[in-house]
Amino acid sequence: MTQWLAPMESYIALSAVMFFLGVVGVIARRNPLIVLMSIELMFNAANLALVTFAKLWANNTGHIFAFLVITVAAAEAAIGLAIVVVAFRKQQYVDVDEASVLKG
Amino acid sequence: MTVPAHPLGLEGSYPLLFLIWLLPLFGAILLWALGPRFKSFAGPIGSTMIGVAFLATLAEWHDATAISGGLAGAHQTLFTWMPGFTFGLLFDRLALIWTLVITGVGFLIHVYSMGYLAGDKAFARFFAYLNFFIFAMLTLVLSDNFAGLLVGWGLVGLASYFLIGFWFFKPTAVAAARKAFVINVVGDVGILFAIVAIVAHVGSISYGDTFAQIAAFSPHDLFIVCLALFIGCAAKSAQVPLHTWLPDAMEGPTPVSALIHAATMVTAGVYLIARCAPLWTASADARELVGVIGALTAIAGAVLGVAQWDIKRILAYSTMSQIGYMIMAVGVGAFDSGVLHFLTHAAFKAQLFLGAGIIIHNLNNEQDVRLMGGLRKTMPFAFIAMLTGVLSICGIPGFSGSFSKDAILTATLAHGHPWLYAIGVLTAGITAYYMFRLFFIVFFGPYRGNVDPSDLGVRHPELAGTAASAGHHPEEMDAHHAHAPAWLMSGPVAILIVPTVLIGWLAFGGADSPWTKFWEPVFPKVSEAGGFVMPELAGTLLVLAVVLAGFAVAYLRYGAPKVLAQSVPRLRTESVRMPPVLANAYYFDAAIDALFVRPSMLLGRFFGSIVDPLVIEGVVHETAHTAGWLGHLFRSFQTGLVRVYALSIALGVACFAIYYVVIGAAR
Amino acid sequence: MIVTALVLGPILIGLALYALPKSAEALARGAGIVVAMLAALAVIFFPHAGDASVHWLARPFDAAFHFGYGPFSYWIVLLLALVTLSALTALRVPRARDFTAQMLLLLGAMDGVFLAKDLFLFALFWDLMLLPVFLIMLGWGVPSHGPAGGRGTAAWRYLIYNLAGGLCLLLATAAFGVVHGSTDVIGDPHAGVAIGEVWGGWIFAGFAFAFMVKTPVFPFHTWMPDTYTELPPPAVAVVAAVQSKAGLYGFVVIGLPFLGAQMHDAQLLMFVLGIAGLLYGAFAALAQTDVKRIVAYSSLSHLGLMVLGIFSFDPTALKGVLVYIIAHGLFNGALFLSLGYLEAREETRSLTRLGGLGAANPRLAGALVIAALAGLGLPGLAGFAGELLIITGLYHGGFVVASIFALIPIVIAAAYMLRLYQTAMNGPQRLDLPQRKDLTWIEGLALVPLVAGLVLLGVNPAALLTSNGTETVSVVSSLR
Amino acid sequence: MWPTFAIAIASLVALLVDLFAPAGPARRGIAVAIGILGLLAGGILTAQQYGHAFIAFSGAYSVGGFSVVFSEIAILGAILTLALGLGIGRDDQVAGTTALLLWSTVGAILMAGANNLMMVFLGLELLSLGLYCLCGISARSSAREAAMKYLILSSMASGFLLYGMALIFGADGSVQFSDLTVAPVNAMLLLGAGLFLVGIAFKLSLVPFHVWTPDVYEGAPLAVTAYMSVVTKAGALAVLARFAYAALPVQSANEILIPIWVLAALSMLVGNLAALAQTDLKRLLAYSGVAQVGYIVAAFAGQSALGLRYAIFYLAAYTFMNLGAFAVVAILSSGDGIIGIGQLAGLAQRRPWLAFALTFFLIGLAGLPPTAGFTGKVLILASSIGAGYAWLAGVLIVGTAISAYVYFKIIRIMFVRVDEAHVKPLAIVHNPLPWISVALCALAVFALGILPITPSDVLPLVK
Repeated sequence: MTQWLAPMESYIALSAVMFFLGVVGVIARRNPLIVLMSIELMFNAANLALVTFAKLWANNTGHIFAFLVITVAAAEAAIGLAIVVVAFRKQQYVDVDEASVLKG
Repeated sequence: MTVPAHPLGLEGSYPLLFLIWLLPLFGAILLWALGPRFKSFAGPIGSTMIGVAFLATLAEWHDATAISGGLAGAHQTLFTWMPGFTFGLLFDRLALIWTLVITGVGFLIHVYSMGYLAGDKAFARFFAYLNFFIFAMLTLVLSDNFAGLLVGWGLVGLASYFLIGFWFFKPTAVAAARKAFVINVVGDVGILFAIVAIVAHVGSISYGDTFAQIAAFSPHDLFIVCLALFIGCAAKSAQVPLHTWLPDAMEGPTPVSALIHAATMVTAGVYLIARCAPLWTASADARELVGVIGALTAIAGAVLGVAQWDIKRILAYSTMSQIGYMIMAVGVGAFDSGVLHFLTHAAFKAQLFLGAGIIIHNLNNEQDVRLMGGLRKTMPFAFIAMLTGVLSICGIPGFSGSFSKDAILTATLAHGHPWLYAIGVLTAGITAYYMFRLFFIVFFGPYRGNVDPSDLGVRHPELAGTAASAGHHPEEMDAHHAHAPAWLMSGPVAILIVPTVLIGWLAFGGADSPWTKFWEPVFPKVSEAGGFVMPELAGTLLVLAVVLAGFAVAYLRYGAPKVLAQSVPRLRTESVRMPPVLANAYYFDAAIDALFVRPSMLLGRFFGSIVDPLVIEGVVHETAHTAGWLGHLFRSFQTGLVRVYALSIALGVACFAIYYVVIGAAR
Repeated sequence: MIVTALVLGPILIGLALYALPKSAEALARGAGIVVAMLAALAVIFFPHAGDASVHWLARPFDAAFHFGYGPFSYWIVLLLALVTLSALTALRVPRARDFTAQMLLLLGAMDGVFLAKDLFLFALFWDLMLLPVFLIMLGWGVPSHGPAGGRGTAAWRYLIYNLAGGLCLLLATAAFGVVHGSTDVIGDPHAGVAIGEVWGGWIFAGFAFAFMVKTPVFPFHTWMPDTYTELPPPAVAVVAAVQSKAGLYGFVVIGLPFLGAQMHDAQLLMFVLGIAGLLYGAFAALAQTDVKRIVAYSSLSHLGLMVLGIFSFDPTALKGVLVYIIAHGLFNGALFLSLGYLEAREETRSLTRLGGLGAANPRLAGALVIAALAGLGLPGLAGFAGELLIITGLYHGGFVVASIFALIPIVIAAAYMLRLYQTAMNGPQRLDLPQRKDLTWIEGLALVPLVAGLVLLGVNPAALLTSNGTETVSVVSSLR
Repeated sequence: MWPTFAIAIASLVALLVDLFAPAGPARRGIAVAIGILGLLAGGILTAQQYGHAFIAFSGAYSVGGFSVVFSEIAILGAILTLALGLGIGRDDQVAGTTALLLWSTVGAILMAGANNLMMVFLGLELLSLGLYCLCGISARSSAREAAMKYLILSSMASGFLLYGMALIFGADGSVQFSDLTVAPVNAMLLLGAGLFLVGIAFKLSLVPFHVWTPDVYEGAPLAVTAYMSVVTKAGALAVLARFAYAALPVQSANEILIPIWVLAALSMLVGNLAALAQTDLKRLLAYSGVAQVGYIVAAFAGQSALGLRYAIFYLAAYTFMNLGAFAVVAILSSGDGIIGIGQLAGLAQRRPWLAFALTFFLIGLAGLPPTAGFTGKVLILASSIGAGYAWLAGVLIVGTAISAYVYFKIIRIMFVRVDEAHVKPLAIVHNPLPWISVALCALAVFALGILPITPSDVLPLVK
């Protein structure tokens, strides 16, 4: 059952691209929600890589790992949204650059 | 003589020696510790110490003159100062002569001081210092090694410092004291270096070992050692160019000038060279050098003596000149005549000073001779005293001075130094001139004490006779003429007249005189090529002629009746016309100041306030500053913007990734 | 046992003093004096107290809590006890409880430095002894007129310089331990280790830097004048008298036996620096107006001479160094204490304002003049013995030029010491100065140990050498 | 596993009891008490594990000497943190915050024992998730800002870590550390290892991944800052140690780790230099923490057995010194007020003992005797010199010199004489716990300084 729909490298390439986009998103976007999404993107890129390799090595460690990551990511998203809400309750529009009191 | 075993295991057993040496120290400590308690008894106590020491010296005469198995005199080991450096006392003929003078003249001057400083607030302190000086001087002459000598050398310097600055509220005295001390330290350093060299070559500091191993020195090294030693002598004995402190030292009380700066301390240089006779005997260069310096000093001092107005400064320069004679003598190798001159000079110069002291004392500390005059009648005793002194110092035959001076001059010639001889003879003439100048101005003509100083050309009337007038601090000298009986001051002078006149006769009879016999076993004979032995009589006559010439000039200029009649204007013109080079003592002080003192201070300021704070601190400070600057730089990186942080993290990751990809590709 | 007590006793008691109420000043002072006196007596009466050693580390190198007397340290520790005793007796300072406590901490820490037989322990106390000085300067510092200026700055400079040195010492110690495998080596005649060429240079550099800063050797001296000026008199007496010897001590007990080759390589450099300091300090002292700065710079000059003595590798010179270390400690302590009396009375340290005090304060003048004379090396006092021996050693070791250079400062010393003494004490009385009464007998008594030591040592310096001299020499002969 | 269970249960109990607890300070006390008890229980249970290797989750988790030490340090940190401010936040928040704190501690313990990548990730996230929330527990808006920054940056770092793990798994086919040692060394493995190290370096806040540290430390409540400065680092160090010593292919371990030594060197320098310019005490301690971790990591250099022991020793020393300093600050600053070093002026006159305590901890951090900091530093110097990394030792000395400047600036401010009038009095917190913890820390710092006991049989149990 080790036939691939597409060559294995393409999966890895896709995950790499996703990961890179995630990083760029964190750096480039000012809306904290989108920043959180970008982080999710990084995680999922990792997930994709994990399952790909799981198939490559024909063991299920990767799948287990992926599920673990999904769970953790969910928790992280929940807390993240909460914190963003608390942090930006006062402002009418949200922008991470607003949060720059602590510096130096 | 058999040396009895000493209970302490010391070689030799001379309790009297300890007495001579330590009694003055005891007196000094006693008087310093609880001097004020003694009030006017401080004087008698201090004097007694010295008097006893003198008697003890006489009692030790036999041991000192004894010759036992090559070792001359009494040798008393004390203790080991350092591994290899043992201290001890050596009481031989040389030490004996000096000890006699130190304690004898010292005693007289102690007595004299009781009268001179009667009523001074610091009466006890003065005698403490005097006793301390005697102790230091005895340490110097009794030590059996160079280190001990240097200790005494330094301590007499200290004592002289204290006594010059005895009236320490007088800025002039303070400055003079410091000058004297610093210049003397230069001398100490010279001797220190000599010791260092001797230890390195001989491995011991004792005279005996050193003289026994003169062979260990190369001629060059030997000369260096002698030179180093002579630097010490020059500083202590006021030889050119280290003489400038002596005239200033006259700021001290007159008894001090008499004891320290005429009779004893300043002759330490003569003692040292006589003590190191073997070294000088072995080094012709050293003899040449010392002889020349001595002659130069003799004539330079005499010439300056001509130009002085302060009675004590005149005597000071004459002292300098006379010591020049001695140094010249021991320099050329005529050690015994040098020592003889020391002996006679100690007598007549002490007497001159003490006589001058009586005058100064009675004139309320006036020291400017121009403000004296005609004292022959008012102070007949001082007149007699001074007269004998003057005759003796001028070398009038029959007076002791003439014996020693002639001995020196003939010896100089005999050792083949005709030029030095010439200088010596010339100096004798000048000496006669300025001494009689002093004599006439002070004792003849009208009394000028009530003349307006400016009419006499006294530059700074307010400073006239500054030497002791400041001693008249109302509270300091409250009862200056406090009823000290007159004999306290006149007695010692009277006693001194005896040696002043007679002591020279020891040397009567030239080669087989008792004096020569006395020194036979001590001093090695120096035989020089080209020596010319002049018959004694001829030498005496020649010198006498020159002396009389000097006297004649002095008489015509100061002593003749019609001259005396108009002494005031004459003195005025002389003061005004005084050639500046003489008035400023050849500018020695100015030169030293410009060459050493000022540059040192400038250098010090440069170091202290430029190099330290700006250069060295500058470097350190810059480093610290840079660190702080970096801190603020990093601080400025912390913009507080999340996205910037994220970016920096990403960049870090990029660097990581590159590194790992590279090393990954490498395999 | 005794040696351990010498180190820990003062420290513990010092800390305990803080438990007293602030107001118990007299009690605290008394306790301090008693402790110092006991220390002195212990050193005097138990000169043969054995080593005390407890194993400490096995890895990464062997180390032990190892205290004991050495050829140099015995006398230095005695000196330390005496000077501390005098300092505590002599002067009163505000907040005496805290001050006495700090002084005791300093005493203990410095005892530790000199008694440590283990390099690691040595380094520990080396750094430890910085703190009391730093805190004393912060808490009791007197503002100086120097380039450093106001309070704290000098403390700062002192700390940064010496800590830099201390850290290098630490690094060198660790390296030494790793290379040699054990740091329990000081004063051990059998541990004739020679560190290999690879590490030796670096290790020596580390040690040397630390020692040169602490001594201080020109040009690392700039912390010293300000420190000595700002420290309160009792503290400066101790610091100037003893702490400055730690560097020299290090060169002797660590440099000579273990890094002999490197010492030889550094000889020329050290001679240059030593002579530079010798002259630099003397001339700088000549031009100062702050009395404490004069003495500070004079120390620089004297310490330069000792550096020459050590690096001449000549036994005689080394004996001289020992004598001079003690002598310098004694007269520096006496000088700074007398100047402390002066400052406490006249409320100024500037020679431009002082003058004519001798008339009203003969005893103060006497104290100052004795200290000053010892400082200018008056023959017959201890300083002279040291100078004579060192210069003899220099000449004997073939360094004639250096020995001639070494003579110059003696003359200059006479000039600045007399300038110091005469300007303050002689001359006409100045009525613009506060008129206080002369030294009390207790103040005078405080100086007695120091002065007595100066005279005794001057008359019989052999006392120092016959008891330990052999070892002192063997230290050197191990590398000749 | 029992320690973690004990602590987890304690957190649940704290929450449950809180439902019935009376309002007011009592409520606070109860929650903290339960938390501390749970932690103590965990600590004791952990201590019992010392010496016996014990594997759980099919090799994912192994306890024994090595992890025990780190776990104990983490637990200790948690206890002291609770003691510091008597819980975190308002009375009605304390139960929740305590629970979160306990969970984070569990995360740290899991990291300490983690033996495969999955467990590392799990523990790390467990640790972080709690902290995200804790950072925000304060009335100050800066706290919320800190929380958000920490959330974003930390998650990003986790992303790198995770992707690195994925690559490693891809290269090796296993997530067990033990299997990694025999893995084929190829570009993918190296890249994965690199990204993994980035994640760890972020948690250790090594330069340049330290950027979040000062802001978060300054913004977060005092207790949380203290907690982060110790526990997070303990967990991350455990992982790094395990990774460096037991997970890397032996032949290429050195070149893989070189960047970490470079980061360590950078941290020592940059951390101390940046601390020079700080005026806020917490922020200053944050930077100094950056440097301190640099020292610890330097001990790993050359992966010598001694190095690991000395790293652990210094970590313990650092824990006590740092928490001690924080405890003093907590006493001085009522609640979690920001405290500038200027406010310490004249402390020696008003509060000598506090001043001495703070001085003691600071000289410890500066590496002066008689403290564990001094001994630890010498040990680290010796090990890195012995391992052939003399240059790291040199950098360490330079860094220390700079840091002395930093710490003594504070000491100087405390001890310079000031007249009482000019200093505005500090509100002093009067509950006993912080005082006790100050005393305990001081004692420990001194004792460790005199007797540097290092766990002897650690290394075998790493593997």
